[in-house]
Amino acid sequence: MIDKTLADCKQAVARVFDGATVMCGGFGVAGQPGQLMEALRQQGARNLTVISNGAGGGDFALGGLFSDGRVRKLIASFPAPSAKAFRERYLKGEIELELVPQGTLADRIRAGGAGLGGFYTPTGVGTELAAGKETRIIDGREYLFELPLRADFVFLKALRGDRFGNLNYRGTMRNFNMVMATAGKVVIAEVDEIVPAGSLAPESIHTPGIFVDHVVQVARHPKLVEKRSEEGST
Amino acid sequence: MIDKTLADCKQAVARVFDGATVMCGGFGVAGQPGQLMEALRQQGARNLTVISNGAGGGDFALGGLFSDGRVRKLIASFPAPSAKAFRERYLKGEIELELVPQGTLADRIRAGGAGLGGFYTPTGVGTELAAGKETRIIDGREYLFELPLRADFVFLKALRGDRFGNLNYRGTMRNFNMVMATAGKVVIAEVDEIVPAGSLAPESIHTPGIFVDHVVQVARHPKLVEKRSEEGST
Amino acid sequence: MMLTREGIAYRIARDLPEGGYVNLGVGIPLLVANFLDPAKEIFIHSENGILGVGPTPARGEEDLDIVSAGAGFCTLALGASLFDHTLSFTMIRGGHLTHAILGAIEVAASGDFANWRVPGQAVPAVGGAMDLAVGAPNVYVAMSHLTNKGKPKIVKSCSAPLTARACVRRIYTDLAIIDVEAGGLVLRELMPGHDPAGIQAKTEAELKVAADCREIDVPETFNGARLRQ
Amino acid sequence: MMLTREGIAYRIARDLPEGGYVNLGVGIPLLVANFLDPAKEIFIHSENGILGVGPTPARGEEDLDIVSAGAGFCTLALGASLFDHTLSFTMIRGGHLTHAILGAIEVAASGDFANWRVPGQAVPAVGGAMDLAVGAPNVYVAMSHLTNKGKPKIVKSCSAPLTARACVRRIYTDLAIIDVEAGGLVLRELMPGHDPAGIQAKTEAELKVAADCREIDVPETFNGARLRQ
Repeated sequence: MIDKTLADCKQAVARVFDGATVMCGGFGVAGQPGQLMEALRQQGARNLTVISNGAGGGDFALGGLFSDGRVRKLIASFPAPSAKAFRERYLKGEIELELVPQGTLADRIRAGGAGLGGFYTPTGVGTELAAGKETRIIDGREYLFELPLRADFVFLKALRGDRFGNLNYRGTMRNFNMVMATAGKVVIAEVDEIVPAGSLAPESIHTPGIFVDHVVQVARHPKLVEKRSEEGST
Repeated sequence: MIDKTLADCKQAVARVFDGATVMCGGFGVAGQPGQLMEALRQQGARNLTVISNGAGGGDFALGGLFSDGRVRKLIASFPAPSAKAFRERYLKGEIELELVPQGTLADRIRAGGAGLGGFYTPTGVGTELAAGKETRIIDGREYLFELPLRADFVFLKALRGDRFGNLNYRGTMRNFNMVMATAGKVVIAEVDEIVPAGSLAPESIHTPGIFVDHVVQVARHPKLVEKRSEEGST
Repeated sequence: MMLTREGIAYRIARDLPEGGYVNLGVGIPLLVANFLDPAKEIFIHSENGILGVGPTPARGEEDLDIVSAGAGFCTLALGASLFDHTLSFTMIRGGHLTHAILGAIEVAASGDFANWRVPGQAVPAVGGAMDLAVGAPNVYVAMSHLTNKGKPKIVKSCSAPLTARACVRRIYTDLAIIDVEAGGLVLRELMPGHDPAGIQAKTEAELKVAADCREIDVPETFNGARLRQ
Repeated sequence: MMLTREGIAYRIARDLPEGGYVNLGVGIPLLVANFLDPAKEIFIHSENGILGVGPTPARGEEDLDIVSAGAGFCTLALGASLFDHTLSFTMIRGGHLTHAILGAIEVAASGDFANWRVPGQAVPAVGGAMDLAVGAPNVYVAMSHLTNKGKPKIVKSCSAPLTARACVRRIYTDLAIIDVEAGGLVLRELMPGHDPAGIQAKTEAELKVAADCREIDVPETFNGARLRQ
């Protein structure tokens, strides 16, 4: 019997190694795998490369990875003013930042997950984010060449999951979670509820289990819920 | 008030012009906009370029466009042995065929809909379908460069639609319909049922109305249903 | 007389058509949502996966799983749909939105504009701005006509880091409405009490004056918000 | 003694692991579904948008909206999910399937293989074959050892149009199971009544014989299907 459920977040993050590349889903307060990221902070792996839309907040979960000095490089579109821990380290020159336009970030991850070698996007042409990038005129329009992104570990948040790894999201939780699910060697989802096999309708499964290695059920952390209201969206 | 519903298929296909590029969703018997394609056959536009996974069957709907000699070029992945009308014309040298691997076809349409200039895929490298295509080594692997596909008119089949153009599919109807919806200048959907605004749950809308120009409610044609069982899948 | 930030937003809202699919950037653009004509059905797009953003929920009514890109918690409007980032940016970059309303630091006569990085900003953050700028067929900029220091923001050539080249179609400021056309900038409307020469004096790039150039018509207040001062 | 088509399918089914995600091509591969061990949970993928294809429905029980890529109407298995073509080929090309079982016209010692176009075929049709071949980490070929005319299908170099280069991992024929390794082809199993020299005589490419080469162990019948003859 297939059973991708794990007992807790500690077990889920145990294999993350020093120097690993880690993706973290979520946008604003929705779809953040906060418990997994907090467990990763406690786990202690160092020298991480983090791929995420934003950069978290203070010293908890994703933000905590920065405050604890565990991140070598961040690949992100919007490290918001509220990302205090990241900004502090970045301003000290302790973290490399690769800034990627949001749509390019999503499609680079998609290319990684879909086995594509790269793509041409019109986004960023003529800007400082085009520095060092190959350009190409296609059908009269200028494009930048962008490479795929993949990760050793991907952390997701969904509403419901089952033992096959099938995931269902609610509201705006899908955001980067769905595409990141396709681009990891080890993909781990935090869900509000693990439901019995067969209880997710085939039409309502947003992330099929083929992409997911582990599912952990965790109650939403009171601190995370509180943080959510404080931080607003990124 | 936004109202994208049309009275009938005849009205929906009225604007198709000679020389137009037309996409047709569907895979096997599921998600085929058979009534729209039959209306297009009756409408009479000539010299069409058709983009579709398969090539239909006999003298009805998509197949009927071939039997009536209305197609100049087919871009497809699988013109099956059951696509009798197409095959007859093709063997007489009356139709150009651009054969595209199925995943490449889906992603070329996606690139067209997503504003990308092209992409690199490993599919087809070293085969006769790579003839004339640019190749590139990326991270040690060889890829083919593929260009986007777009259409003047896109014909879809969904289960339900609303006056905003939102669409919901059932079973395996999504296939090429979802991605083709993004890649047309004029996008027209045939649905079993037009439902009141607000009755499709936001989570269950697979094709948001932004992509759809017109929605037509048509009962499933008895002939089409019968054909479905005969033809099997393509 | 000048438009307030709400006044600029109100005036933009008047120009949005029924059936529009509109993304609203942070700042003045977000305020546009407050002034939409309820008789016109317009879909507000949020890049994190909503087409059909509804009003901000009352305090205590927030749904923790439903947020918009710029404004925190939100609700869903009639006919709204939910999706992921890849489909959201297919909408944006694929040219499917009708309008992107964006703030700006500078706009040039060519339609180049800068809005993502204040020169000297220590920590850059770009978000979806560059995708919106290249993707939307109608990029409207909403901003004050002058900087806090009184310098023109409509310039011959941008000095701040560009967001995108040649993409702005129309500029709404507290003083004027200016179209970006192939032949250059065209002054369409201006605030009562100003004349074209006065607007030109506050604008570095050269302005042509539309033959039918007229005054911006905005009431003093709307639903309690002050629109001009 | 030789395996029947059902016998080849049965033997492949024995090798598929619990938790596998498997795409079955037309021909012998489709038959594999009939011989899966019900005690092992395996997801069958269909490129038109199903993960978790179930058994063929009884006549009269067909759902017109639920078809698989190769076999017409189908049902959905426990835990099945539905999606569109782009996500389906993300699974395929992105390396997410564990196995693709494909028919073949020819396989070369390099792992090159040809399965989509019989030389001289008038109307070509490729479908998802090339994507499956480059994407799946374990491409298994299922075919007869010889052509109808008695010529070897395992060759030094393919003469039929290629599906993909260097992708086949294992070949299942009616006579033998052969691994494609970096150093060349390795004979792993062969049918009772044959010896390695006899298999080599029917194989154009050179075979190494595995140290633990053994007989293919398949019952005579299974659920009424004849597996060997």
